[in-house]
Amino acid sequence: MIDLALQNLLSPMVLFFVLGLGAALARSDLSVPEAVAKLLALYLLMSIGFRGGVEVAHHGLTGQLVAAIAAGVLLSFTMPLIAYGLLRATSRLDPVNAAAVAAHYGSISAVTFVAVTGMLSQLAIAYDGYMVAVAAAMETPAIVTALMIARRYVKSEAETVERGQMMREVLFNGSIVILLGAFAIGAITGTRGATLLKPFLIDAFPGFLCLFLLDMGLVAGRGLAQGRRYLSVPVTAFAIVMPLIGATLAAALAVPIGLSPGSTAVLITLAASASYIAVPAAMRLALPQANPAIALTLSLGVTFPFNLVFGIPLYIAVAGRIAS
Amino acid sequence: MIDLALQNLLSPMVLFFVLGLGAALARSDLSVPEAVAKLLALYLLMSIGFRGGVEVAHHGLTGQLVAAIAAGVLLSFTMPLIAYGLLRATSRLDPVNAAAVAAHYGSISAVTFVAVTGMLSQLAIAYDGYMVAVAAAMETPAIVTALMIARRYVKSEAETVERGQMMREVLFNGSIVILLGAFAIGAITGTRGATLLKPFLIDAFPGFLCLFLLDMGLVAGRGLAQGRRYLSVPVTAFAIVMPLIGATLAAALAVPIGLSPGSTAVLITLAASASYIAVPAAMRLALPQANPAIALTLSLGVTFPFNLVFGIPLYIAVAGRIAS
Amino acid sequence: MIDLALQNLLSPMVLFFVLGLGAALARSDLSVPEAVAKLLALYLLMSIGFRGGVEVAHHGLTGQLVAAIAAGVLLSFTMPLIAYGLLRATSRLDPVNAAAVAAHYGSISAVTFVAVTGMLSQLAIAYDGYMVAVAAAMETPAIVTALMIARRYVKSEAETVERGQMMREVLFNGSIVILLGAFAIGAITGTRGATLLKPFLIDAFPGFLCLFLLDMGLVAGRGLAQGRRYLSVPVTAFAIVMPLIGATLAAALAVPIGLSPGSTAVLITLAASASYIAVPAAMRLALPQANPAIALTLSLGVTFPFNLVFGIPLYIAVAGRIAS
Amino acid sequence: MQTHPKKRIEIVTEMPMLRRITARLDEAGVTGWSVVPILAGHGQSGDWTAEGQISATRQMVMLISIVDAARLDAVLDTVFAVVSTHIGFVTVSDVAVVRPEKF
Amino acid sequence: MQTHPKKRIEIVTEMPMLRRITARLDEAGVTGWSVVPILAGHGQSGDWTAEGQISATRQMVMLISIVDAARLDAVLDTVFAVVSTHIGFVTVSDVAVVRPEKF
Amino acid sequence: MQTHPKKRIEIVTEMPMLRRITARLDEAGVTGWSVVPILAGHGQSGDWTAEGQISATRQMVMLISIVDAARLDAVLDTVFAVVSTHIGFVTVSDVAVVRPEKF
Ligand SMILES: Nc1ncnc2c1ncn2[C@@H]1O[C@H](COP(=O)(O)O)[C@@H](O)[C@H]1O
Ligand SMILES: Nc1ncnc2c1ncn2[C@@H]1O[C@H](COP(=O)(O)O)[C@@H](O)[C@H]1O
Ligand SMILES: Nc1ncnc2c1ncn2[C@@H]1O[C@H](COP(=O)(O)O)[C@@H](O)[C@H]1O
Ligand code: NA
Ligand code: NA
Ligand code: NA
Repeated sequence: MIDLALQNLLSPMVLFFVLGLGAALARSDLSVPEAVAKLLALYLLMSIGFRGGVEVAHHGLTGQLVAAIAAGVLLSFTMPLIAYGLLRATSRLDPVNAAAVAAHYGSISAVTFVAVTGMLSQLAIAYDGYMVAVAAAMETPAIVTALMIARRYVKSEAETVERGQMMREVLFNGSIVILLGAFAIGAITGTRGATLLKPFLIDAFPGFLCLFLLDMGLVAGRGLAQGRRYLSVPVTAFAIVMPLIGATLAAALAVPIGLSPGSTAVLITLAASASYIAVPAAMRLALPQANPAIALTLSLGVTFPFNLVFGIPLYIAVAGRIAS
Repeated sequence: MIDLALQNLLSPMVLFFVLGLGAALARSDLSVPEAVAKLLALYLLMSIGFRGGVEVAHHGLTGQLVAAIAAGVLLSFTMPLIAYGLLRATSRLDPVNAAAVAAHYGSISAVTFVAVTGMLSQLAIAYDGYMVAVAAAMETPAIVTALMIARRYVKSEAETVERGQMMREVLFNGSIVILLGAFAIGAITGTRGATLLKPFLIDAFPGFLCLFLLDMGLVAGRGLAQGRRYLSVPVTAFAIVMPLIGATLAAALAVPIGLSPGSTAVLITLAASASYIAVPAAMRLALPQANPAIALTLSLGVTFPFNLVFGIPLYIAVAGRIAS
Repeated sequence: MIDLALQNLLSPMVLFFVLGLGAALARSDLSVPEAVAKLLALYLLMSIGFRGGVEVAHHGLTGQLVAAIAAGVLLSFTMPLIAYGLLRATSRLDPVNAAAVAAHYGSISAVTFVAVTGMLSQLAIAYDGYMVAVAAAMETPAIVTALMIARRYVKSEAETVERGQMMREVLFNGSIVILLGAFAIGAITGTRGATLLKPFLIDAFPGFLCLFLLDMGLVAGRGLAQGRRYLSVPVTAFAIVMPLIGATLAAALAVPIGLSPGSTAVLITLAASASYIAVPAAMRLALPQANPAIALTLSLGVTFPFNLVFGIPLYIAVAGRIAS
Repeated sequence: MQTHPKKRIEIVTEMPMLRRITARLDEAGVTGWSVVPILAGHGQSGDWTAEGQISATRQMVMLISIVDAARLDAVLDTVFAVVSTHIGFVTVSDVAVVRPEKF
Repeated sequence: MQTHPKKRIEIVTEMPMLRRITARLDEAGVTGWSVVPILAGHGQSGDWTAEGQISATRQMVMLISIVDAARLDAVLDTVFAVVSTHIGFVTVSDVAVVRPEKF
Repeated sequence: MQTHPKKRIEIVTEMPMLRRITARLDEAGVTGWSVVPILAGHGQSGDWTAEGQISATRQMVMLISIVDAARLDAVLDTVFAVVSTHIGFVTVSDVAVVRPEKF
């Protein structure tokens, strides 16, 4: 396990993230244009989705898929309750901000999903292609729970205005559409498609991932520099403890389902991750009173680096032990 | 032929286009940044041009080149007359708008050219490298014809102001320059250049094409949503019938020239395609009275999807039968 | 040597640069979006830095490294004095503008560094990985010398305001950070990292370089069109003679150090190059009275094309003769 | 050249709100609007920059609409109702136009 | 700080027209202009967005030029002659500047 | 809807100067500012365009800040001290806002 941690720490991905983080903290003008960052995210989600689909075309869908999705949805619905309780008990965050942060931690981070699959490929550990669908299914439920919590304190915009419209926007948000769309295309075109797209979508993946993590390091570094004031001790502790709680719950669900080591590692990582794209945008619409900087600083500034450097190798090691 | 149609329908390229189209119609926020779209277009034209040049370096230029260019120029000069007549006879478009649309259908679409070459590579059907030059030669003549038609109805800007300047802008428009420039570079550097640039310019092509078609799907979908009001029955029918007319004329010219099946398919597709880059910009300068949304909705919203999904496999199948 | 020059002239890189230059001079609207240009630069520096690091991980650091860095720093400190003297003696540039131009020619051009490594790879001539560190070390000293010269004539901003801050900004400028950061990551991850990133960072390099040089050609062409008025005969002559002086000095230092032919060619090219990123920005902060268009027109419009087309093959040929 | 007075409304708002606000503008009968990008900013909720962002959450845009003075109050009312609970603000200034019938 | 009144001309126009209009501005003797991007918009000719576009046809930009009041009419005349037949519009507003000799 | 008069400061400046100027704005106590990109421009120092540029040297941006009239002079003084020696300029205009306490 220490081997794994070290190998992870010294992987190009983690090192490029650290480079970006360091550059931002040193106030270097190194930067990745917004359009390029969006290209990188698009590419990575397209690649992961597509490869998942190809894998499913090859191995077929198992009954485990349904169980894994159910487990993911259950986690996403319940984790915000735990997160909210924890935040209210330990920190000074008011109910609305606590609910908004809880939504982020109940949902999942596509960025972290990309990172764990990169790490698994590097270690040549297989995971089931349908985990792409599990990831997509875990994005939304946490938002519902969080809004139910917040409803007791504020008349959320999503009630006064069009709640349905907001939910539709979350369901059709770009990252889900490209992830599931590429998954479907991979499943339809199978090996034929994979051969055609291999040089671009598969071989170049680690390189794109390094560039993307450099950018995430820069953004996280800038976020930390500007969001310092939100990082009280209890709130920062939450951003590390909550992933571990989510990871434990996911592990407990993965074993009875009988997921493979790779898929178990993915499910654990998803539960341990905090949303950075879909939930923040939904919160701006539904809970505008919440300060977006708090959740973003925690999610990308604390939890993502923690997961990238320590969490993911830990989750992979644990999954290797507990999974069949 | 049904095989070909099915294989086309289930190709990753067409599926990514459909994904984009669906996402736009579902009003997803999935989007490709403008700078990225321009990179993709630049890459694809550079790749096609370069490969055409390398092919010419290898097989040399045949006398057919001159005949093929002459056929292309003839098509581009005459098709706007047919298109204009058809539109005026069947639809309610006024003369100026009809002339503008006719210019689009007389000229060619670089985007469709990219798509047909992608499809041919996938089917391992060879086409002559010099078709790149034919495509470039077909872009401009249609503009001249359309302006001559429109002159009877409006004092076109291009007369009052600098007609020469506009023509120069069309001739040196970015997509022609990169296409012919890369063609020349491919012809000069030959196999040496091809070996060097293979991983980027050749192997990655299908991946870039998928990303590009995803974007074209998004843009077409948005265009359809906003341009619905222009899609009267006769005008929509025109956008499907005119390509078939163009295709027939091109087929009739390709046979006596003795073009190979692949080159015949390319010439037919060029004739059947409607401009989306060069002509629209020229029309804004020369015929500002024409509504740009009409031609763009037809060209990218109707004709391009029609060609991508049904037209191109049809043209390839026909070319396979009629060509020597 | 004539062979080398011809092979260089007909390399895809040079031809794409010429294409861009021609397109800009013909006032084509061909253009590379700013975000894409920045991606290309980021990629190229990341690739060169990383490969340098991997090479060092493989062959280890030699004592020559220290000597090579010392030579580079010495060149960067002294070349501005020569450049300034030359400009004042032959041209009508006032002291402040002459000092600003001198800073550009004393420092190095990352863009030219990228070009020489591309050429060397194509010729299969090895150079030492640590030349990346030499390049980084040569960027800053010239700025110090130039500011010392200018101090006699103007109260430079850098004195009244925060000189330290400006120096920090130069040291941590994006291109140095990514170059040295990727170098360190290459050195740490070695062969393991190289295998992982090969398809993206190494195989695709020539393709990215062609696209980048197309863009540099466009920018240089536009710069020439707009900066013509600064190109008096003496000033233009300076932009060709000064590189040759720098090259000669570098050659004289490379031989006693015992650098390999490849590394000698790199050191000569660095000395012969004129900054296009780091120094211009620093001059805007420290010597705002200097007209930025003069140095940029000379650096990218005259010296870079000269080096790309004639200089680099000359430097490589000379290095092959004089180096051990 | 004869010009006519109109009002220029400038709305600085969060990207996720854009669709909702433009829908309100359309309802309020403005004849047109344009969206101008913002690269970075500073305000009561801190600093932000678009650089390297893949999420639109912390990103602002500037909506500009030229309207007739007669319609100003209606537009401000409907827009302000949405903007007020969110990050952002609205300014109004005087401009002159050549073709008054366009606005 | 002492300021001096000038005019701010804002021209919203189609991308393909940009070169022609700036050429006119130069002829009319303005001392400078700046081009600001527009991401999306709505008007009589419908909605448009720059997103994913490879063609500049349906794309608008905003030209801004600070000019002296004495030159305003000449500038408006020459610019409006081109803009009037095209999609777009021109607005004028009052601004104050610190260095009047620059404009 | 009741509105209140404020001042709109627009600073067109070189990209490398951006950090220095925003630092001055913060010191001068403005409550916020926004940075708008410029794509291309023309002035006494010639033409420039951001297209294809990897260096920020010849690139301009537009800083916009809404400030209270009472603070205008202090802001202009501190900003102009930096801008005056550089390429660029400052304009001031009148705007009306709905929430005066924000500025
Ligand atoms: N006074 C101001 N002038 C210009 N832009 C502002 C101003 N105040 C706020 N902004 C913009 O609006 C964003 C959000 O402001 P705030 O809600 O105050 O945090 C800032 O980051 C700026 O982009
Ligand atoms: N009243 C307006 N305020 C701001 N921008 C406008 C206005 N009207 C038109 N525009 C812009 O100009 C473009 C073309 O307008 P139109 O010619 O009315 O279709 C629109 O898409 C907007 O970007
Ligand atoms: N009168 C003006 N109106 C608008 N922008 C201007 C004006 N003068 C200068 N600029 C902008 O400021 C840049 C530098 O101006 P200058 O210092 O005059 O060369 C120009 O390239 C334009 O982007
Ligand atoms: Na989670
Ligand atoms: Na056609
Ligand atoms: Na040098």
